[in-house]
Amino acid sequence: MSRFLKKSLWVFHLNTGSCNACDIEILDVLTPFHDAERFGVKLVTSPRHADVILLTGPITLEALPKVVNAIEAAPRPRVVIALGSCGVGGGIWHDTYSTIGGIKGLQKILEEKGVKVDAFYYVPGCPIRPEAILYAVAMFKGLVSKKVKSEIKHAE
Amino acid sequence: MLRNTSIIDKYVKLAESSNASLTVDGDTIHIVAKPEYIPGLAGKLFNEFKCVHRTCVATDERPLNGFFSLTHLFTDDSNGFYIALKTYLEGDKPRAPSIVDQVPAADWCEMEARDLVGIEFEGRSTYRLVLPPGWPSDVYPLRKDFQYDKRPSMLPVSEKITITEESSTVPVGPYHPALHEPEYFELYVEGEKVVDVKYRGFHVHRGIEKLGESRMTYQQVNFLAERICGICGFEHSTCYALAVEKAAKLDVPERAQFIRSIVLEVERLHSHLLWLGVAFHLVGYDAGFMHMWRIREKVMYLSEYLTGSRKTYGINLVGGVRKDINEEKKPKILETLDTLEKEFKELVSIAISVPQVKRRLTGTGILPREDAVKLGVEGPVARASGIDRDARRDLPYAAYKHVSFKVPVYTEGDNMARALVRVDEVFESISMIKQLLDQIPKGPIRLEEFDIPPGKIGIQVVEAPRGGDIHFVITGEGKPYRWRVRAPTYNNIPALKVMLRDQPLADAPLTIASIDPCFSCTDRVVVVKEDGSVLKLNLTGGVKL
Amino acid sequence: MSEKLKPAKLLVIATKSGRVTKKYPYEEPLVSPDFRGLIEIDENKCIGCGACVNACPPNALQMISDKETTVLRYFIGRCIFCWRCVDVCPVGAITGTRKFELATDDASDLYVHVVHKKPKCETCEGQGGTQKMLYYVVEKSPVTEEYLNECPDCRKKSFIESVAKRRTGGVSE
Amino acid sequence: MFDTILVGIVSGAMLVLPLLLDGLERKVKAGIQTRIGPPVTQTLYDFLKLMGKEVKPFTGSALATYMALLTILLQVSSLIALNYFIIAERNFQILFAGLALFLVAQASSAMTPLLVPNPFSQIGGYREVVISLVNEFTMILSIGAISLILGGKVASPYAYIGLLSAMITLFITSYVSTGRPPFDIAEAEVELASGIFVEFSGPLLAAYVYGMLTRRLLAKMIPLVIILQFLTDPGLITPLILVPLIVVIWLVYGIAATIVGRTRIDMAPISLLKLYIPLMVLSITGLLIGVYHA
Repeated sequence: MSRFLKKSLWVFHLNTGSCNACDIEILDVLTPFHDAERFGVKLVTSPRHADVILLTGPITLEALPKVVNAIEAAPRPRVVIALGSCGVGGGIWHDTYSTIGGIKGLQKILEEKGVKVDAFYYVPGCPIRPEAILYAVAMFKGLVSKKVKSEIKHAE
Repeated sequence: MLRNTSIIDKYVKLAESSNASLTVDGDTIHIVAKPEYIPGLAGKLFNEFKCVHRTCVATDERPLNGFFSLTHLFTDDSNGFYIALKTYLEGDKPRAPSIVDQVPAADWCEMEARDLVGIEFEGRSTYRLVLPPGWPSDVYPLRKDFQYDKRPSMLPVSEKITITEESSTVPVGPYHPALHEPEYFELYVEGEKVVDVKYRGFHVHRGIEKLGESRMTYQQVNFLAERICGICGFEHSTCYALAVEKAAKLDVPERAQFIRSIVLEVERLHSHLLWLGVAFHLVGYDAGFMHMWRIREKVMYLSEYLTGSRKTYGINLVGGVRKDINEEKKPKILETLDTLEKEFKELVSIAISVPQVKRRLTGTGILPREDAVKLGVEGPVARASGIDRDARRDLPYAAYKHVSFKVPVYTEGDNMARALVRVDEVFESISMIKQLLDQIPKGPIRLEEFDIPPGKIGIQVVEAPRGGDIHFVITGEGKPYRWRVRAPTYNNIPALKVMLRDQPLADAPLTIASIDPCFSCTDRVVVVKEDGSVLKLNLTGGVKL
Repeated sequence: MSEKLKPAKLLVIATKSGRVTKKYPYEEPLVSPDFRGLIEIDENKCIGCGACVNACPPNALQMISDKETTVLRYFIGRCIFCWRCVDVCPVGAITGTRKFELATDDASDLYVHVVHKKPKCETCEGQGGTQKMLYYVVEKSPVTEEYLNECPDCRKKSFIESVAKRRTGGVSE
Repeated sequence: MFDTILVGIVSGAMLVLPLLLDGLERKVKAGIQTRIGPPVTQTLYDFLKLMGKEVKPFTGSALATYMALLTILLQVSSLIALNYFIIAERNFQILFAGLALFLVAQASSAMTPLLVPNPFSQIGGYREVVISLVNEFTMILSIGAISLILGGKVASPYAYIGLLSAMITLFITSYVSTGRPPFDIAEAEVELASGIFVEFSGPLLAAYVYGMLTRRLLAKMIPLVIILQFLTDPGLITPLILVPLIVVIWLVYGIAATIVGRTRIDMAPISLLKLYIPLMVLSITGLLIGVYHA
């Protein structure tokens, strides 16, 4: 990834059928209290300009073809951040008939179609706090380290 | 509240005229008639009795009584009645008469019934309204024999939308900066004047109603209802809880109703401030957007302080609430509301004075009063076009009977009127929260022991920031047998065709946003291609104006 | 003229409120004390009863059992932080925290496994529930020792046999 | 010989100026919106990052690249011509050559979006053409009026009124040609999904954005040079005075841009002409009455 991608992150918001709580928090990140622009984050309106794709929602079947087109339209190097419990794990409707249950299903489809994505990030939350997005951006820029670790506990 | 019988006699005479049975249960009148009488009855209810057609519900009641049932829900706002006009249809391929000629607003809910439950409607143009492309045509998800997590084998992965040549087409969506939701409006323009609007595909159909009937229990459906829409989620979960409590006749402690009303009004504050900020952003006035959302951040902190989460509050359960508003929280709430009111008044007066904002909002996206009545639009869109209707006052629920408030009504029906309605409603909500906080009684906040008898019907309308959304619940064993949700944006979208016609293109995103569309509310239905050819819903065809 | 210059009043508001940005992550974020964040499962208290699995709307908490062990798997990615599990846990093993910084670049970080051993059943080698739940039940309800190490089916069979024996004077079918 | 080297150095330094000034403007805008805002070098980082990105080809992308590079070439040469006029020799052919190069660069940058097959880009391009039609002619008219008034002998006070209105028009046209709100309707980010930029990506986008920012620099530099040259003692304008003045004007324009919204294509020409026609009438009458040529 080019060194300057860490300094200037152009973000494209891809709503694949989300309930809007995460989308409003994405807008909230740009507003004065959280101000993502101080990290060089700018919300852009066309996938052509995007470096980071903020994917919210459980990817409904109707939105699937357009999601794949949008990700394909972003120039390389491109990063996809799955936001919220719908994006990361499919949320409450992870197994209904009209969604493919979050980013895992999309990763398989992207591989089949040969659409290469340089990095995937996951930010759980329902909805994700604006600070959680800032934490993911800070992690991508290398300012903070990961706080979540997979644990295996044995009950005695 | 004693219902005076003169009103009920009017309905009784109506029912006898077409030998239908009528039962009154609380504030709900159930009329069961034969299918052939339905159009006549619906026409009388809509035109003579001036009832509002809210939606229609198709249910697969074969496990119960071997029939399909189709229920049209009306509300008589002036007298505070719910009217459920029900009819039974037998056979696996049920046929029902359409009421679109009498009630144009019933167009989309009939098409949803056709696709999800498979009821054929005679006497109208039918098109596929639900289900994503590539869905087999004879599989109906809301039938009881359909397994809720069976996905179609072939996933449509990419499709090119052919842009027709007659007049140049401007695709607005599915990923357009003005709509932060995947919606697809194809605007046919001559120069920069919008000639025709084609609306295709709500992409947020997540199969919520099927999920509510299969995997979820009564208490879990609350959390599902809250996530129908990320902006007015609490309205949906309150509406669901009230509908189930009405069906099971539970008397919820008064303090819980007060807490529900307070959080409902906090959510209205955050939703209206959000919309005003986005409207300023769409007109290019970004400083207004930033300042409006700076003010809104206090409301988000307030809702987190009251309920534990910024947006999906999660304090609503059937039978009450989970989290109490104790005494030492009151000063903080009142102080936040005062600073909010002062700053909001100041900012709105400045923003309205900006020449571009004033010129671009007034006179654009006009919805005349007759179209508004005919299409049955909801909430601020209706109140801006001169219809004085507000479910909080007409069909009081939760603790709204203890509160006095003014319903703002404007008559111009343009974007500025819709903005001013929302501005006035913010001030009303602030005064309402203060009144509720003064009168909140002591006592428990939740019913501990209760049981929900199966087979009961509960209908409830709650006034969301965008309009009245209605929940219809038939109770079942441990989980709802049928749960139907209709959100306000559902009726406001057809009104967009009237508003967008002959408008400059630059205002299209502003007008689309002016109905404050919440597609995730509306999106339990999907408009879809019919075997390849993109169906053209031209202005006259789709909705009879 | 003052109407024309009114938009400039925005500068007055801006200077009055100054820059309100919270320099997160270097400054403490604006989180209220009641915020519902990540939950933590205390493996010593957890008895693997599955009450939380039934109450969890998005199936983030799931029970996976194989030959010897039953694993309570908590997938943080799908959790909606409603804390219903905190309400329904009979032994109070699940506590809520205010953590929300859960970003990660590797999906396997989002899984927490609580492994429970299954009780061995002499007669039919089948297993039901978890060891700790068995001890918990025994503490709470007076059941004689002999039924202790049998799986629910054999326990039912042997219980019916003992009742039949007592009633019919020892005739076993 | 020494002058040409100086011109080269000053022009080279001025090439980086638009990026830094745009960063400064974003910082001031953030201040008005009560937030911290990006570092001043943010636009520079954006530019360098875009250089490292892949270009997504579209039909006509080769021609669009050529047009974008042509625009930058014209603007740089206009910059060099202006610098040469200031530093080396004050001969008016070079000044008006610089002005002509700037106007041609404006035309070529207005043409580029029309080549892109995307409907948003087309509409953005048409809007750009409409605005620059109204705006460029008024700029030329006002420059002509100023030079004619100052060229001849001043007979009566009307000349000064004419001069004043011509100068005001010049500044307003320079504001409008920088494409800032309320006249950023070509790039109307929310309505047309960033209209003219929508299909460009990577280095091509960097080139086109750089062309836009250099146009903002030139649009401020030209009025300053003309007014300082005619009004004050010719020796006054040196780069040391010019650059701070440009920075001040850039910030004033930036603040003005944040407190207004965006106009609409059918309102913009009308409101502009309502402004320009009286001012131009005033300046031309001032020219005819107040000045006579020997």
